[in-house]
Amino acid sequence: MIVAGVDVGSTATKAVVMDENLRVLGRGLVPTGANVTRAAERVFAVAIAEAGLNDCDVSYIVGTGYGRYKVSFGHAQITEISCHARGAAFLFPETRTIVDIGGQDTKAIRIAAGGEVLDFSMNDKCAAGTGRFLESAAQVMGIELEELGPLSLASRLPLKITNVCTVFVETEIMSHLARGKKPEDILRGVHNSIASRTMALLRRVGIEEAVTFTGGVARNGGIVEALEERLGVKLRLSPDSQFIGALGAALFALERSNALGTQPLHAAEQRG
Amino acid sequence: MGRIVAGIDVGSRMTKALLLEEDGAGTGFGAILARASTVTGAWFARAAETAFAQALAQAGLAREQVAYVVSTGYGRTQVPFRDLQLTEITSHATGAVRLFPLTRTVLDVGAQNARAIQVTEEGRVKSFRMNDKCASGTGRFLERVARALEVELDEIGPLSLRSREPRQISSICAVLAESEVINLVTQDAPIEDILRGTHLSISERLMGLVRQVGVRPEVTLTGGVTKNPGLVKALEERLGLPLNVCADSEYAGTLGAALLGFVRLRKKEKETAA
Amino acid sequence: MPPDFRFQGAGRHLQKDMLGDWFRALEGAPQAGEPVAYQMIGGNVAELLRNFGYHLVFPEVNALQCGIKHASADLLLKAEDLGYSPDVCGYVKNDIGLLHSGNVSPMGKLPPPSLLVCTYSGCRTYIKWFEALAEYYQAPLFVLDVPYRRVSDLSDLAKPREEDIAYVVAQLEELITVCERQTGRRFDMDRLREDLARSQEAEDLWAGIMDAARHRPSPIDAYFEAVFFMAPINVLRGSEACLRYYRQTWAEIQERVEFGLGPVPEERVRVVIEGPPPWMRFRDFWDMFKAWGVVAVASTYVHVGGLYQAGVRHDPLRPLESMAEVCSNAYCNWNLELRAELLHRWVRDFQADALVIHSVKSCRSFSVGQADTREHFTKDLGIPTLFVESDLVDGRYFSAAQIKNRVDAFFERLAHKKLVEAGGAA
Amino acid sequence: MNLESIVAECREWFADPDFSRLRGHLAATGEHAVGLFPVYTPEEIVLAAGFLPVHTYGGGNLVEIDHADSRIQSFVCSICRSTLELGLTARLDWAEGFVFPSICDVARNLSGVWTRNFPDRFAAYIHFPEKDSIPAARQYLRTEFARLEHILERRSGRSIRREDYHRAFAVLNEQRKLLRQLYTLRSEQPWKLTTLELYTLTRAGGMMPREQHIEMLRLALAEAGARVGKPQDRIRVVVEGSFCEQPPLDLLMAIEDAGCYIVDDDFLLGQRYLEQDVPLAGDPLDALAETFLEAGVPTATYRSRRPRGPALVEKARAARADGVIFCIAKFCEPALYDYVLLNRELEKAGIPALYFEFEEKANVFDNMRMQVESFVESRLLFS
Ligand SMILES: Nc1ncnc2c1ncn2[C@@H]1O[C@H](COP(=O)(O)OP(=O)(O)O)[C@@H](O)[C@H]1O
Ligand SMILES: Nc1ncnc2c1ncn2[C@@H]1O[C@H](COP(=O)(O)OP(=O)(O)O)[C@@H](O)[C@H]1O
Ligand code: SF4
Ligand code: SF4
Ligand code: SF4
Repeated sequence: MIVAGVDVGSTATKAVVMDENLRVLGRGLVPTGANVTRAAERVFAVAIAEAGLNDCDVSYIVGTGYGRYKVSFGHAQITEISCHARGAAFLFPETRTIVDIGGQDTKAIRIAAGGEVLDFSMNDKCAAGTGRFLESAAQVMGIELEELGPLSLASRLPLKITNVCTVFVETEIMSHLARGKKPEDILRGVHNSIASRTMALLRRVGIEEAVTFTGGVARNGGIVEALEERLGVKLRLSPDSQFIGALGAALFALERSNALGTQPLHAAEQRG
Repeated sequence: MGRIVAGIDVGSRMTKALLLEEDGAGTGFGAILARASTVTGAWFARAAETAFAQALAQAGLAREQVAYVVSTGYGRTQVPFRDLQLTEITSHATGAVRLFPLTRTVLDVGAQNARAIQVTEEGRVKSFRMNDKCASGTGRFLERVARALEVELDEIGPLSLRSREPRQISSICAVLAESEVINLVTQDAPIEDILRGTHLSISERLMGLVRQVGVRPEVTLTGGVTKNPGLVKALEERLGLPLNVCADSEYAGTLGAALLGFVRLRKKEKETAA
Repeated sequence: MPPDFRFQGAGRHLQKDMLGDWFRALEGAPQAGEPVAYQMIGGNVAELLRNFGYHLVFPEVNALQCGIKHASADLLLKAEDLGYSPDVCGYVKNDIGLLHSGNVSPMGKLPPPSLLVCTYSGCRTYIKWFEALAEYYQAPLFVLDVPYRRVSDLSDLAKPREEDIAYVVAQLEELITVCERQTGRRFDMDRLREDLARSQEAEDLWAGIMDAARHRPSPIDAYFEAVFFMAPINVLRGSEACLRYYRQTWAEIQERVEFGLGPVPEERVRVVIEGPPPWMRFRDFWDMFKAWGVVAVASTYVHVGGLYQAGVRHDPLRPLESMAEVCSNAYCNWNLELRAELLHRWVRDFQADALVIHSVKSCRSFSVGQADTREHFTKDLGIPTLFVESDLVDGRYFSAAQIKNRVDAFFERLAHKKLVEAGGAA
Repeated sequence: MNLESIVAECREWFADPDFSRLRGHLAATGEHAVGLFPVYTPEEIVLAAGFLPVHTYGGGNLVEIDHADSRIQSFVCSICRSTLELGLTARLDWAEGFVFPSICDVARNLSGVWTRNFPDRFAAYIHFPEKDSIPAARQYLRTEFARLEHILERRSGRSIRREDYHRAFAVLNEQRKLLRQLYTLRSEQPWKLTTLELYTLTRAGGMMPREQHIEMLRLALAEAGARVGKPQDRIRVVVEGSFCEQPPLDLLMAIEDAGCYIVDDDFLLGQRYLEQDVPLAGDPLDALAETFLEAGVPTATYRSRRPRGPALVEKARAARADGVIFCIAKFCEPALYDYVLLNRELEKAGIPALYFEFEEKANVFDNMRMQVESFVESRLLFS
């Protein structure tokens, strides 16, 4: 049996196609853009193509993410909270706390063993401390997203960024640049500032080990390091961090379609 | 010719300079000799220098002919040639009252900051509130939406006035509003309706600020957004009151700074005379 | 063919009439030259004030009504214009806003007070609120100072300390003198006893109605529905009409039990709910729970006036003492230890699957400590707990998407667990 | 010792979230301490019981909130959260127990959070009568005090005698007298004693052994009185609204640096709550209850016979203040309500006022400084 999870995020739309043996057969990632329904369709097409399958091979699809109700071909919708929890608990069963930083929102989720959501908090309505904040910084400084993290890690004397608002920070960055401050020191300051905001969210739910980092921003090594510094623990990280929501959705799809859910679904057992 | 005082308002986006001349009797204040503005950029001191030089050139004056320089605004502490610095609250209030003597409430909206100020009948600052941490409800919000829609800043106001069915923007965030605006564009919403919605939603936010100090007529708007008729209209509708706006409203801060420069100058002279 | 129900819906009409009568009388009070007393719901002393012919106004009820009728938003802004911070209780701002816009509540025009009686048994905010009213109306303010309930002995939750009761009784006696002086009427002990006897009976019925939630499926939603049952016991207590209302409602509930009727078509999850409702989005909020087949089998909010379901009663044989006991046992006058114990007992006795905490920004009296209580329930007691935040009247704090996310994520998981457990058993 | 070193010494006592000075003292003397939440906690009884009464005022901007955020919602004042954080991170484990006053809904409920989280320490809650007009109120407060007495006695294993009370009253009366003198000095010659210095001197007195503090105060008074200096062109202000959660020290400095002399304030009221001495005659608890009800400073968290509006106007006039700065802890509900009524009263009296909110954990004050500057400008430039 083949199932799929489609995660329609505010910035990027992701899909994972999986079989009943919990093997990921295909994945897709496209920018969400303005037409959400289209994005969902496209990403699904990408993922099944990668899996070498057809639409009709997929028996159950779960939509998640802020645009989950726009996944017109989905069989069920599940919140991204549950899906990130499910996906993180699958990859790292010891996970108790999840940080998810996406394009426009940041979430902290505390879970029990097995992925049950105990609490979460999220910042919405404000671009401070989100992926968007980083994109803005990259734009002002004229560098690529991928370079942000590595560059920030080269800093020796991080600057303190005093504003939190993305708009104010742009001005602040410009005036630092004008004063001849090193880009890496500014960037490190920016990364530190996001990490502090994220910590505040994490504290709101209470931090318990192990902590798993999900979402697109987990690809940014600068944030990873800044967060680890503050947490004092290593973060669980997957190269597929951006797909964890979609992965969780696919896992739910599998359990639903089996309507069994009795099989313990853990990566560890899959590997063993 | 009377003495000349310069007011320099280093804003987060625009730096403005103005030269004011004392009238013959030495009691009131004479004419505005020059006004100049330049983009602030990252170097406050340089922007102040540029604006000041432009104003001097315009009036055909030399620097030595200026008796006193007062700086105000976001970068006021970084104007090396100032004699006095004042906060933008004080200077905008004073400037607004000078432009419109019956002013009781001043709303100053700049690029990053918005301030609501209540003034007394004598033109003193009575109380005020300002946004501090968030750029929702500021000029920058408009700038970003203009950019997202690829419309020039000075066109957004007039365009918005053509709207018939405003499309409200639900996001309060200047940054996240961009994606919302783009979304609306793909839903084929007319640009003027989106712009009108944007202006209305900013006005809403500004009203929250004004309410905190209390609305007392007359209400005077100052700052760069006075060049935007769309915002003026939207604000007037929300307020239910007409707003005082004139060509010099953008220079209210510099004017106020210069006026208070005279006050200070005279006080100092009196002290040395005594 | 569905049976012909005799009682369903009758209570609602009755209540509407009763409240209508109450407000008509209120509107007429100034002209009739009759005195008016303002009071809080928490620990109110309605019977005592009626003894002197006072008409009663409850500012909290007006705020609540504005919330439900979507009239709060402008009133809150009005109060903020006057200098009240966005961060203070929305009920207060709603009321102050109302005051400054002619004082016409959705139920009718409110007469000015002759006397302000502030029972300090819900929150400290009550006092600040009444101080503002006193300043505005220049009316005399009587604070009935009710000590916060603490406990050393959990065997009888509703039993205050003797000193507390003595102190409140002394103040009730003082209040009697104040009323006598203001109205020129003599205090009538016999009448008080009669009223208290009716109160007692109504309280018995009310407690019985709430306890009916023990049935499966529960015949009532002890939160979303019960908030509409609670008006008479708080504002018309002691009257004949109040008693009639609860007799009627009792019959209604009996009928539901008989026919297996419940508030949702299929009861899937039973919860205990702590905290006040978001009045301005009441329907939306309820719908989020209904969608998952959730029924509240007990709730704390309906006991802000007095914890009759926990055994507190007015008693004609001990008039002032029993009144003091009721004052002390308004839910918000209980400390956290008592509150947590009560919640725990309810979860157990009503066989609830989970605890739901709705934390409102307005009300520190409810909300400070709720997150700690959540910690206690999930960690120490192993009871799943949903925590959502918004407000009672301030729509700006109701983020529908956020709350729905939270509710869905929680019940999604509970439902999934049940599904998995059922699958495992099969 | 000169004034600077006295102040530096005092600062060490409280500007340390680990309470090292206090711990050192307790270890060296074998004394035990009891924590007091602001504002109205009767330190007299604690001292008489042989404990060191320690006023705690949250964590300021020195503590990272790691645990308390998940227990206390974001719309609650910071002092509540940081105090809980200190507790949860074992930084208050020097305290045998804590005393919570009935100042607000937050403090009421915090006492319950405390009980649950620290079961081996006592959490005493004191209900202050909201009326001072009837004998029953005095009687009730006496009972509350007696209950605290009982808790303390049980904890220490010895009963409090009359002489213990009288000694405690005398010491604290003396301490408060000296603090009043310092306040008078600052009000009359503010250039001789900065608010930061006065604040530091006062605050340490809520923690250290009282006799030691009294000695330091005497020295400080003499030193400050002897300072030379001349008044600057500043305005005189009364700061109001920070009676419980305390403003960051840098904020106090910013207010003065922006061109003000703070000539009266309501900081640290817990230690300066009584305006009169507690009499040494008669039954000690009667005397104490009587003084609390009769001579307590009116604030937003306690109804007293004296209406607060006129009291503030009187205070501003007595201090010859040019204006009042409301410096209110964000989310402090009682203070926020009071502001409306107080401001109206000031308006009637023609006293200008400035309003802003702070959070104890803040460390950037540019904006507030800017506001104070504007306030100062509007007074200085136009006169
Ligand atoms: N290669 C990369 N390096 C660093 N950051 C990245 C990279 N790719 C994406 N991101 C970050 O991830 C964010 C999008 O994350 P995602 O979880 O997909 O968001 P959402 O689900 O909200 O759409 C972008 O805003 C960006 O900051
Ligand atoms: N030509 C224009 N037409 C319309 N709006 C303008 C124009 N120029 C500036 N603005 C508005 O004024 C704002 C800048 O105002 P200003 O008072 O100069 O800011 P600041 O003092 O903070 O630099 C801009 O963000 C923009 O919204
Ligand atoms: S404008 Fe700035 S502070 Fe305001 S919501 Fe957006 S990012 Fe946040
Ligand atoms: S604080 Fe709570 S109990 Fe008090 S008035 Fe407000 S809502 Fe009611
Ligand atoms: S700061 Fe205000 S709200 Fe907070 S505990 Fe103190 S008095 Fe209560």
